[in-house]
Amino acid sequence: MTGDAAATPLLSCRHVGKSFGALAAVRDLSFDVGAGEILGIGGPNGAGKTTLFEVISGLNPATTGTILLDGQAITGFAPEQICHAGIARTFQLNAGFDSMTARENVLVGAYFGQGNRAIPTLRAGRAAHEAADAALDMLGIADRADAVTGKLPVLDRKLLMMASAMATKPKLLLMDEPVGGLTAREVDRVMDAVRAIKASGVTIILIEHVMRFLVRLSDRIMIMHHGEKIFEGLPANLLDDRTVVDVYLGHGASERLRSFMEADRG
Amino acid sequence: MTAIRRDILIGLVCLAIAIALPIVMPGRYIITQSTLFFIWAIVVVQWNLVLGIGGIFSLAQMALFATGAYATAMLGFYWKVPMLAAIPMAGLVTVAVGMLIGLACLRLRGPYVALLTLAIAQVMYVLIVNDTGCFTTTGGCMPLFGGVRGIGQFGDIGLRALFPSKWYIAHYYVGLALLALAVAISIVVIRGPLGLAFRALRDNPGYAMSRGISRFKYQLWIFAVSAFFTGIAGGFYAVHFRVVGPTVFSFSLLLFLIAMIVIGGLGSIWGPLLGAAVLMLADEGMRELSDYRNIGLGLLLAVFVIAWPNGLNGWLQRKPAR
Amino acid sequence: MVETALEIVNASAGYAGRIVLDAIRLSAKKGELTAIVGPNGHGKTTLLKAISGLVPVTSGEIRLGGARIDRLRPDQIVERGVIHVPQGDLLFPAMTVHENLLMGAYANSGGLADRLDFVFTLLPKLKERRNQTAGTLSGGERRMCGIGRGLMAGGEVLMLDEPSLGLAPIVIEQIYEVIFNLRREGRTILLVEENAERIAEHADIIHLLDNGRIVWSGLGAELMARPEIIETYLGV
Amino acid sequence: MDVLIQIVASGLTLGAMYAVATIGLSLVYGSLNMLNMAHGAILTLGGYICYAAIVHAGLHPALALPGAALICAAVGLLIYFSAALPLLRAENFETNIFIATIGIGSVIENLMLKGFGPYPIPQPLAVDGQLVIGNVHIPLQNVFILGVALMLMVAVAVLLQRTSAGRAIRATSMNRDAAQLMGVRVGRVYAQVLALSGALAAVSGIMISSIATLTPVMGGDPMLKAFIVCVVAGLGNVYGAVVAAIALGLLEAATQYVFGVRWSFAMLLLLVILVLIWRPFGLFGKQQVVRL
Repeated sequence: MTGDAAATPLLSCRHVGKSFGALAAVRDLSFDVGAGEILGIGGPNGAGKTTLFEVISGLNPATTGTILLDGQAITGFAPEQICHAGIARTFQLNAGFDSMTARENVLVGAYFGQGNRAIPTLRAGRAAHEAADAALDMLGIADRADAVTGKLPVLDRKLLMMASAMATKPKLLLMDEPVGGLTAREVDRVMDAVRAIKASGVTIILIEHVMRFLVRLSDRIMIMHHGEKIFEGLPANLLDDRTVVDVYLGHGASERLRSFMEADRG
Repeated sequence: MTAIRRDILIGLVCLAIAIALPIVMPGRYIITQSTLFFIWAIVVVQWNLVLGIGGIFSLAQMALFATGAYATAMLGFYWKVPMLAAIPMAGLVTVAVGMLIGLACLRLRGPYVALLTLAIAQVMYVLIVNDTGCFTTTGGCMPLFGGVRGIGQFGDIGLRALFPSKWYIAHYYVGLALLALAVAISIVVIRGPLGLAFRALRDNPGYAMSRGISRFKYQLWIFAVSAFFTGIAGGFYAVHFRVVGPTVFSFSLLLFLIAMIVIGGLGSIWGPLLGAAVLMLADEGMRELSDYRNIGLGLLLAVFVIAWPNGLNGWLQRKPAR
Repeated sequence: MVETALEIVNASAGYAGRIVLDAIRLSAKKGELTAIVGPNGHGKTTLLKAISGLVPVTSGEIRLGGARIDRLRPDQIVERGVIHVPQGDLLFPAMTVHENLLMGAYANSGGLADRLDFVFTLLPKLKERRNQTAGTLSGGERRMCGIGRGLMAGGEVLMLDEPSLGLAPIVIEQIYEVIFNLRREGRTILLVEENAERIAEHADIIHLLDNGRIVWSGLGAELMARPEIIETYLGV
Repeated sequence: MDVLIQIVASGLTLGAMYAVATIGLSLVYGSLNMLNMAHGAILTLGGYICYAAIVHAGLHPALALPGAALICAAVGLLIYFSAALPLLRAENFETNIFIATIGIGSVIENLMLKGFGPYPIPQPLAVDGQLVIGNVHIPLQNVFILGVALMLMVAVAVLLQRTSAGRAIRATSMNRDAAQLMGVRVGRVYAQVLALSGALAAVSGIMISSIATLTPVMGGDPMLKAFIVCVVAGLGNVYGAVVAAIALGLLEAATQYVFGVRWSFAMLLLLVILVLIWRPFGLFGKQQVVRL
């Protein structure tokens, strides 16, 4: 499943750019993601990674370029249309509907996320409830279903965000720093969750600072800097790239990452 | 599900009491005041959907009420449409007007919505009052919208003819039925998926949209639903009083109704109803002090928002639970 | 023995019933660079906000030169000389660089000209841009302006919240050069940073903050020699 | 040509009065996110106090005007301490303060109704005489209003741009937390802004009543227009508000001449709706909260 994508990539970004006034947050970025793949995106803060997600998920439309999902243009779609087209997203900040229970959070995704509803029904219906419960089960937080979201600990909130994304039955999941602020043990838990999501056939793009997490999970890695792509390739080739080492990782971090990756392999 | 069952139970108990009232207390004054209460209650229950649930800071609700009333009167006066058909038609006219207002202001942020809707209502008022040209001269000069004096003689729903001495009791039950329907709709909206969508939008708009909720579409929906019932209430108001004038636009009426919602509890199912009842009773009590009515009303409104922002409903909810 | 400037004694703080800081105890010595490191979302920013009065301290004490400041308003704390340069700089975007710097001296406008000179000497870029609106500066310039604005207040203690956040590595180096220079001049600095490696060499002491508690304190070299701590708390 | 001079003269007078009424509203919204619905009532109050000071207390008009401004500034302070301050500590400030000030405005308005009765009273503060340009006679009163308004606008601009207190007001409106970290006592800034807004409202109330008449409900119309001006300019944008106020004043004078008085308000509103559909954050407003 690694390397070259299939004939039509699931997601294809062509010369995508986003500027805020004079500041270009993303410049002329092109890349593909094949079905079933995990693409990891790294880079310093402010490199345009989150902005790229905002652009793809429609919250902040692109200023230039085209985005294709399954060969269909989705550029300029509203966030809800992007969601209905099959792209779900998690957020860097632990977003949640804080006044609702965990189950209601996921129900929102299950009921509104799977397709456009011209007229909302009087009740959510069994199908939506079942999809919500299934998503909670998948992320292993079914026992938290009745807890109020605002009071959940950080890890559960992150998992809940993934569950509500999965409840929309996406083809592609965008994850923005899924392990930011977690301890090592919690990171492992999220890693298992990501693998389970991949196993269910969902394609994933993830942004992460924690390189250990990124190299372990990603089939391919893209490094962004100043809104541009400075590297795209297999994790194994990352440390051989001069630009990445010089501009992003620095030598100390590169060495530690190399020993970590060797230990992982051996 | 328990919340819905509780709401239905409360609703049925209230309904039973209201049905029995004319039998226990058949006095004409009480019955007609109760009918007026039903009309205002419909308006505040539906306004609450827009304001408290939809989070749309619209002050156009009285303009919509007026639209319903005027549409009913004009359909009867100019085209001789029977009132039983005119009222639902007026409801649809109100939906159309409501959608226009909605399209103009729903993309704006909260305070902009409030100002724009207030201005729209004001302009409708000014245009009606300042119009002095004669549109028709049958039975004297009358402007298109009736001008300052308003429109009368547009027909009746027939209950006055059917029950010549007890027609006001019949109107009471019509008002009650309409209110019951309005409350039922409000329960369905608040407890159903629409309510879920609006809670999500309030908690975190960006997140809600990326989970597939179209803010604009659902806001327009709730605006339309609420406009329909408010228009119907306006139509019933017209036939009940047999005249429609520009007083329905008055600021003190707007103040009176918004105070009902705030004092009862914005965003709750029973709060606005409670608020309407309390304020109608208080108004009754202050009848002698009518000079001070608006001072008291304004003071009440300010004090409640500052000291008890969740209204009477919030105060009641806090007592038993937690 | 170096004199203590800022002292935090068993201070707890939080928002709306959620405790973010749990009985924190640490101190910043005069003329030293005290660093606080730890994962995101574990209370580093809240600690600085609690010191500067933006987040109420629920129990414990914060002292400046021995006098309690934890019950004071933010403006009173600034007046006593605790200057907080917030995360993401929070400039006044529609004001010019010059006006932003003047705002920095709002609470303490004595010797304004000298301080302006000092800031312009330290950060010459700001002098070039002094009449430009702050909203139009680049990321690095904004951060410089934020630090310059903090320096305009004079003050006893300078608190910097992740000054490297969102910057390109090369710019981060420049920013830290400025900070380390200030340390050499004898400023008391309390610095929050996610990346321990960047400050390990220059910090006089490092505190590791995790889940609202100080879990480790020591020298930078000691921390760098403890890969298990780095892996558990700080990632790679 | 004469018509044009007439329209420009009365339009500028209208615009100047709206601008003075609007600056206060806009400052308050800019720094506190507060739509002060009692503004119209304060404006009326200023008119009545000036009237009462001259007619009943026999004060010289030169004292009555600043006196009224001072009292209305105190009313602004009162609103800050009784409503804004407690509400700032709770959630939904923007909605709650809106409703609370509707209530407060109604109280003030009805107190005036009680005290002065519902009938129109002429404002004694008036300047006699006329200015003649060509064939057009412009009352000196209008010239006087224009002068006072210009003076006030310059004073406010100098205050905001050149003084430390003004910078603190602007800083607070741009970023409350950052302003606090500079040592700005934001509570004091809020109080100052509300007091200033009250004083400006009083002056505009006196101006408006001097060319029309005093009634307890006279404040509603200029307040709504001031709001429209704010909305067109972008809420909280003070300088944009001044420009928009004068433009709307001219427009109103022109529509009154061309279509008649009763259409002017509807025309204004139509314009606002079009502006808001075209630019939902106003002409000079920005989507991100960059104000002033």
